[in-house]
Amino acid sequence: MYHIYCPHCAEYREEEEFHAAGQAHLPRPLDPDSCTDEEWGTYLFFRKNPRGIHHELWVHAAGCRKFFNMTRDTQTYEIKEVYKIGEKPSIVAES
Amino acid sequence: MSDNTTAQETVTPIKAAVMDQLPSAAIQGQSPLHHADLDSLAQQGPKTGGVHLREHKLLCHLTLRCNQGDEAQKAAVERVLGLALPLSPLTSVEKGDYSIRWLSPDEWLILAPGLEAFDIETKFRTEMPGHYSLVNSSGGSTVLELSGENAIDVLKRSVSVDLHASVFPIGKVVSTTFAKSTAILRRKGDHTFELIIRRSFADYIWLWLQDTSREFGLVIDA
Amino acid sequence: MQHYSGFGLLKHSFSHHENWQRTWRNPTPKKKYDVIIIGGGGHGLATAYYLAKEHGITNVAVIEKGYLGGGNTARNTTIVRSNYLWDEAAHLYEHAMKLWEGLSQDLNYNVMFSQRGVLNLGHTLQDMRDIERRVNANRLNGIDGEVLDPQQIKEIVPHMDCSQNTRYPVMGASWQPRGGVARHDAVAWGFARGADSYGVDLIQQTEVTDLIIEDGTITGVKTNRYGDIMADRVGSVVAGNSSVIAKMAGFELPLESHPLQALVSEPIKPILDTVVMSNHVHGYVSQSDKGDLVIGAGIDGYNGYGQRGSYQTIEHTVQAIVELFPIFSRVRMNRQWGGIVDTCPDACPIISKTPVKNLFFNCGWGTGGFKATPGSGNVFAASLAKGEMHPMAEPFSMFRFHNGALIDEHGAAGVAH
Amino acid sequence: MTQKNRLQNGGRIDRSQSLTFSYNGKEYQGFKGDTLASAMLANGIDLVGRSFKYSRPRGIVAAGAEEPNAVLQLGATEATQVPNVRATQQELFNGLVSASTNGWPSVETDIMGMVGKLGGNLMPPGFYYKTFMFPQSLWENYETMIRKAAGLGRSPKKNDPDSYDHINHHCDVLIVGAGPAGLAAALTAARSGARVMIADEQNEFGGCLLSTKETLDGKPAAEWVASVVAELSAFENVILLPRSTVNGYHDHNFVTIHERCTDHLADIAPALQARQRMHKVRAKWVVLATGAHDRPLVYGNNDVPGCMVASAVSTYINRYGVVPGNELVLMTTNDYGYQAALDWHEAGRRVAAIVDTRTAANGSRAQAARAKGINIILGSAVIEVQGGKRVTGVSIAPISQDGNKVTGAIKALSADTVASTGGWSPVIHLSCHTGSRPIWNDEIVGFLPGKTLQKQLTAGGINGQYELAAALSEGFAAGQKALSELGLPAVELVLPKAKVAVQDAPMSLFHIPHIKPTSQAPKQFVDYQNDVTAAGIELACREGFESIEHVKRYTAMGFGTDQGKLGNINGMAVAAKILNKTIPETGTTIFRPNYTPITFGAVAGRHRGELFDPKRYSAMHQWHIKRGAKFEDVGQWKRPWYFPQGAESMQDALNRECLAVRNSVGILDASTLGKIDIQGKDAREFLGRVYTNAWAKLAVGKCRYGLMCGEDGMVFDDGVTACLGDQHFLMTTTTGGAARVLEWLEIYHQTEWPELEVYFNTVTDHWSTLTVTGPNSRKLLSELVDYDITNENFPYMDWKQITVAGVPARVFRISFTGELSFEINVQANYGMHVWEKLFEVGAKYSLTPYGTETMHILRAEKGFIIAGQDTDGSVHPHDLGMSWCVAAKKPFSFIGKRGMARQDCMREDRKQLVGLKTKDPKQVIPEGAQGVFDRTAQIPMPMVGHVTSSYWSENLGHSIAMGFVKGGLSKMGESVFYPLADGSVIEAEICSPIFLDPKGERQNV
Repeated sequence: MYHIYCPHCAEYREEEEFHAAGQAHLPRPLDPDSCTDEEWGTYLFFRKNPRGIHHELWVHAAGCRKFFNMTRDTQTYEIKEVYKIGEKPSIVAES
Repeated sequence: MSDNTTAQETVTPIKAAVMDQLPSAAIQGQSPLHHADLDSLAQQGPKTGGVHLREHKLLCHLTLRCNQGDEAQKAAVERVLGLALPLSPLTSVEKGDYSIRWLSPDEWLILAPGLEAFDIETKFRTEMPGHYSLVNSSGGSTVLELSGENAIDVLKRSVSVDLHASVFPIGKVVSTTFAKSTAILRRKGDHTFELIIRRSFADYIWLWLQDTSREFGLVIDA
Repeated sequence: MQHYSGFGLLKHSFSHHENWQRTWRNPTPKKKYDVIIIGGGGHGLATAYYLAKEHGITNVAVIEKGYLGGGNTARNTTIVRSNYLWDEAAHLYEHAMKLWEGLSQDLNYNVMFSQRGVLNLGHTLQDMRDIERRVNANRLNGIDGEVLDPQQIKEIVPHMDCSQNTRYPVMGASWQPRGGVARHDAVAWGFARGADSYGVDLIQQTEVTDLIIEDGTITGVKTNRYGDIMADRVGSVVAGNSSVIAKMAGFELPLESHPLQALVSEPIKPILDTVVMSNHVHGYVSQSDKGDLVIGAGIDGYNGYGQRGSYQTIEHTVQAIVELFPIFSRVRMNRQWGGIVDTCPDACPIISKTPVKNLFFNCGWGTGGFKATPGSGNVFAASLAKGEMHPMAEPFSMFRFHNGALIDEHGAAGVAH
Repeated sequence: MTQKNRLQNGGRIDRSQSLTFSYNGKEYQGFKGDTLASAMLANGIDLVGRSFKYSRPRGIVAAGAEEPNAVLQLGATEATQVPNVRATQQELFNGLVSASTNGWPSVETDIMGMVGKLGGNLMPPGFYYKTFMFPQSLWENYETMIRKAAGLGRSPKKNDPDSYDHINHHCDVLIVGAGPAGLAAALTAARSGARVMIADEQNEFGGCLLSTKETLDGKPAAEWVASVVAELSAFENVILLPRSTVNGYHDHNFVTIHERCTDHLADIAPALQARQRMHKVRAKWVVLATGAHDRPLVYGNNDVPGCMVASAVSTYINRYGVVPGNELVLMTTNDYGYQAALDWHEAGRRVAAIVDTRTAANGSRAQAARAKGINIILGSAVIEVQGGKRVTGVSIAPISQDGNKVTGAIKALSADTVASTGGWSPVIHLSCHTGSRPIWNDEIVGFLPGKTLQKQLTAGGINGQYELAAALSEGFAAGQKALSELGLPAVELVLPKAKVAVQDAPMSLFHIPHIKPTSQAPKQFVDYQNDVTAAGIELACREGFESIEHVKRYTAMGFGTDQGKLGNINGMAVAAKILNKTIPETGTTIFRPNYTPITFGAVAGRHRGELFDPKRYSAMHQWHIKRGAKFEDVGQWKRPWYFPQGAESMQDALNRECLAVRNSVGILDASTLGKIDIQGKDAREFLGRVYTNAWAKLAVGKCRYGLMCGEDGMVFDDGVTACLGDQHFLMTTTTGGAARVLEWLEIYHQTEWPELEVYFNTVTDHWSTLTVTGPNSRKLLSELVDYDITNENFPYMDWKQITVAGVPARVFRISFTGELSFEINVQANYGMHVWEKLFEVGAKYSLTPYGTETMHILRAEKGFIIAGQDTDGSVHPHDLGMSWCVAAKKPFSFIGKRGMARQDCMREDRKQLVGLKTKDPKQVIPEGAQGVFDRTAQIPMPMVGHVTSSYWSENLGHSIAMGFVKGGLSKMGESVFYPLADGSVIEAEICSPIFLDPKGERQNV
């Protein structure tokens, strides 16, 4: 069970207060109407789903209700960092 | 009222609808735990036990959303409430019957005497500049006070946050899961905690508190 | 292949069981195969078996990074049913069900397929509408099933709490008598033994480290133990690791890999003779022939390749089981574990060509993989043999996520299985 | 009944407190401080069960969590039955009732035993897979037999009378195991002021020190234990948990501890007390001081009662004052083993021989044995034992030093007890739980904890440090290490002095050779509980199951309730030998939670029955109960479903409620609808982006219905939103969708459009919503309001702030029934007051309360959809015939617009929602029925869509339904057929879903 540091509440809380909301840094296309079906389908469904370093969106649902980003190793479950919406990760997968 | 609504059709529409939601004192409100009849439990129930429970009902609950970086807004809050907005996470301020709890970087919960909601809201609407929201949630929640030497034992069975005095000092406030519901939890004393719970979950939490405190003995305080 | 039978056992008992043949060889791979299957789980081994048996393609290698059947095949709760809502899924799973029904004899390996029936409970009015909808669809698709009321359920599961005093009383259930459970390891071993007997090379403890792709066409794979192995066609059947293989091929999939946890009780005497599943209270349970209660529930919400999940998921699952079966409160939980399930947005699999020529993917089974094993292998084998997708696989193309032709089984598979 | 194996004195039992217990119906005596196992041994009980496959007689082998055989059924009543209790871990209490689990008719005379003897040879590992296949039809019968034979104890058939508790903890250091290492670590951390927890599975702290004769500072070790426990108990920040098993070690140093609070008192917990408690601990650092298990050797007939692990013999003698036999043969590969023989000798019973597999033994303990004149046979092993229900003798033979063959003549010795040890296996289970793979170590001949990401330290036996002095100093070091990591001050700790024994190197030996090949030798058991033999493992390997995981799965080794604590390493050794590999080459054995099994009740805790999930109530709930409402579960809410009167049937009640609304006036508690307060200058813009229809021009004082879609264009929620102020809106959502919609708004605001100035807050619980509807609703309401509510002054789709029954209210003139309606919103504290007032004045209009079912019927008569019932995540607004609710021209590409324009969403033949009128007006199509165009088609029949909503309409005098039909919107007037389960077919005509008042005049008066 994860122990997650909420960057807004500035302390660790138990996983039960949070839930994951999928891959981070997936901006909505600015002009959806000009997207092809393939482009839109890719935005909707296709994901990196990496084994290893992953950037994902979490929300402190039972706490401050704020969304934030997390860099996490999906193999070891190690949380490398959390950072606020709009910020960039400092740890990225080498590939 | 009718003038108010006809006014709505005129050129300068009001930004937000402020409403005095309270009837005359002749009409008695019913708190979320009305059906539990805590008052008679307080009279007939046990007088000693490790856990004491008291409901502070029918208070004024206001949820304020604004920009903690906006000096003008912070000043306005102080003018209205005589209290400075607590800016550091998980803190609260209290003066007399007025208190403010930090809920998130742009959200605070204000508690005040039950009859003052409309006055405070009106003051805010005249004093507060810029982008903000103020929502009356008085009917949606109630305040429970848990005290006694075993209060913390009941809480350790209900919430997963660390309640040790070294990390949960008096005045600290957290929004967290409470059993399978949620609550806003604040420490008021070494052995005294305050729970703010949602109306629709009140009966569940009441059952839960009875169950978890059974082994310590539950005393209802009037 | 040495024939298995009770008589064989007797015969071998006189020679102290010293002369049993190997179940499969342990070959060194050739330089080139007609077909390479990446992944030696149930689906991959079934694919190899049917390639050889039904299409005469025996120059096949199955490359497994661990040991055969060591992934989700070894980690699931072995439920088999075919009562899916939408035609495409129902036909695929029913195709699998028909193969299950003769599998032990076909493989001459007892996979202990036990058609003890599967109950899907309903606890709300909407549950019951969905159940009626699904059972009606099943009936018109030729799949067995009926809707039961609490009294009828009680007769099948006398020890379940069907009273009105529970938080979410049981209002009814769908019942598929032909559903049941099977011995998961035996399925992998049976297919492996069968494939091996046709000459398929099963290469264990060998990881595919990259794909060899020349101008958009795959020609082989790189491995950590045997270097490059070439092939005309490659099928990826690696479940939770599909996105990793896809990355090697240079594309993404509409998949997310989640931990799916399961647990077993200590072995107890027979107490539960069928499979009980509840989407609403979120848990399902059956009793293995060894006597363990085999229990599972929903996936963990985050992506995970760690083959373990979070404790609160176990907690909620056990609460659901104790709610349905208060008598199990004093029974003890022995072990828990986790698998890696690759979930699709529409809770249906991907059996598909890919942007890379001659590279085929079979993945996205989410929590519904085990029950489909023979059917999945069967249609994937046909597709690999012809280079064209089997008609039953057509609707499961990965490109449905572009044009929007999804097959939304969430209603039918909201909870694991 | 005398306790023939009980010593006159010694041990930690209280001879003044005699306890009575029963085993298989017979009464026995034991003492306070006994385990059930020690009491059984004291009474000379050899037989504790029959093995499940070969049905061989089995006795107690060990003294703790590793015991594979003594697995009993406990419980005096049906409701308090507990299956599979390990007798070695169950404290004895007065009146304890126990029974063995297998064996028929009894464990003593067991018919299956014969089958086992005869049929055993027919049941090699994997035999199921090779048979029971023919004829196919008989499998079910075979399976019934197999199932009967399997399983150990039985589940109770009555509900558990006990309660279970959960408690959360946070600490600086959690120490697992209160042996010498653990106690030293705890004391170190505690003295520095750290928040410390220490848990141990046994009833008292001390670990191995409870069963040893060793001394510390020249005093009995137990005295040091007592002093440490006393000091620890005095610290405010220290929590001591005896009888508490750390069963699971999870990610980020989350640890679960299973405490057995009352299992030692009775089989039902005393009043007000929880039977068991789960401690859920988040520890900054974890110190594993879990010690090691003695590993028995694998030899012929090593399962005959009387065969034990060596350290267990010492434990029974020293801790319980019980000598489990008269004549001992000890077989050992190491110096530690000698202790059992020394203790046995000291207890005054005969040691027939110490059989040491090594050619020389000159360590301190060996010397001590020689000094006592004990017969030591070197370079030899016990290759097989004789006996049925108890050991009667042993065969000893010299063996080669590679341990692979017998090299000389067999010597027979008489004995009733054989203790064996192949050395210690560190208890590394917990360190494996988070995925860390253990590492083989040749020196200690065992696995050590591997690398881990957890903040984990290890000390003592788990590290292969078996000497007392070493364990103590490692515990101290672990404590200091934790302190420095935590930034806490280091402390002084004077460790007590322990004797240091001179050690000879142990021999690496697991499987004792026999003169016959393994396949023909007497059964040599590796995993007792699952009847896995060395021959079975060799067979598995020969058959190609070469990975240790394959071997385990094929033979079931390690899958028992003991999870192979004694057997796994021996099994790996047997496999390694036949595969010519080293043990690590066969793989590592990964342990998963639980360390030992824990009850489901404990895991569930208090979250059962009425606390399984919250029941959410509205402010008028008590009224609904008094009025005899039947309730429907909607999400967590309990909503009135309908209000039956007297003996009225459900349909009669619904007919009455429906007529009342259409003909006079009814009232619905709509408080459960989600309500979201939206403020800010961009609120309007935001609504335009998340709803499919237009919001730019909605005036203050007006309401509008909106549809919400996902980015895929599929409908997921709907509701009415009112414009309260130019920058202030109140959004309503479905009851089930409230939380999801709020999070939906937040995620878009926080991650996509933070520049928009808008705030969202839930007010669902703040407002009570009372829907008064029907032709008489205005008459009724006007008696209670301070405002002219005529149509002119308060038109349809307006809202007004007025007072109702003296309570300020926001009243919305919106209608979900198609009738003249007023939705009254008042602060929930006053909901009940207004509700009751409405009934006071409503009597003359026979105001009728109605529930969700009548609401569903009334809206269906009007063709209004219910998101979740008439939608399923795969339909977009056009499928619902609601294109009128999609403003394609909005400047911003609202959520869902692009999705619903994908190729597949534009198909002509998509399933579309239409009305359905049955040819026979009295027939009601069952909801969920699947339609076909060709009723004569063969199965599989091409289905064209299902019925989503279907009711009897008393108002219309015929049935009404809505459902999906392929291309339905362009098939008005055509027929669809619904073949039902009973073989009948219902024919229905495709029509508009609006069955009543198509022009919408009734709601607009």
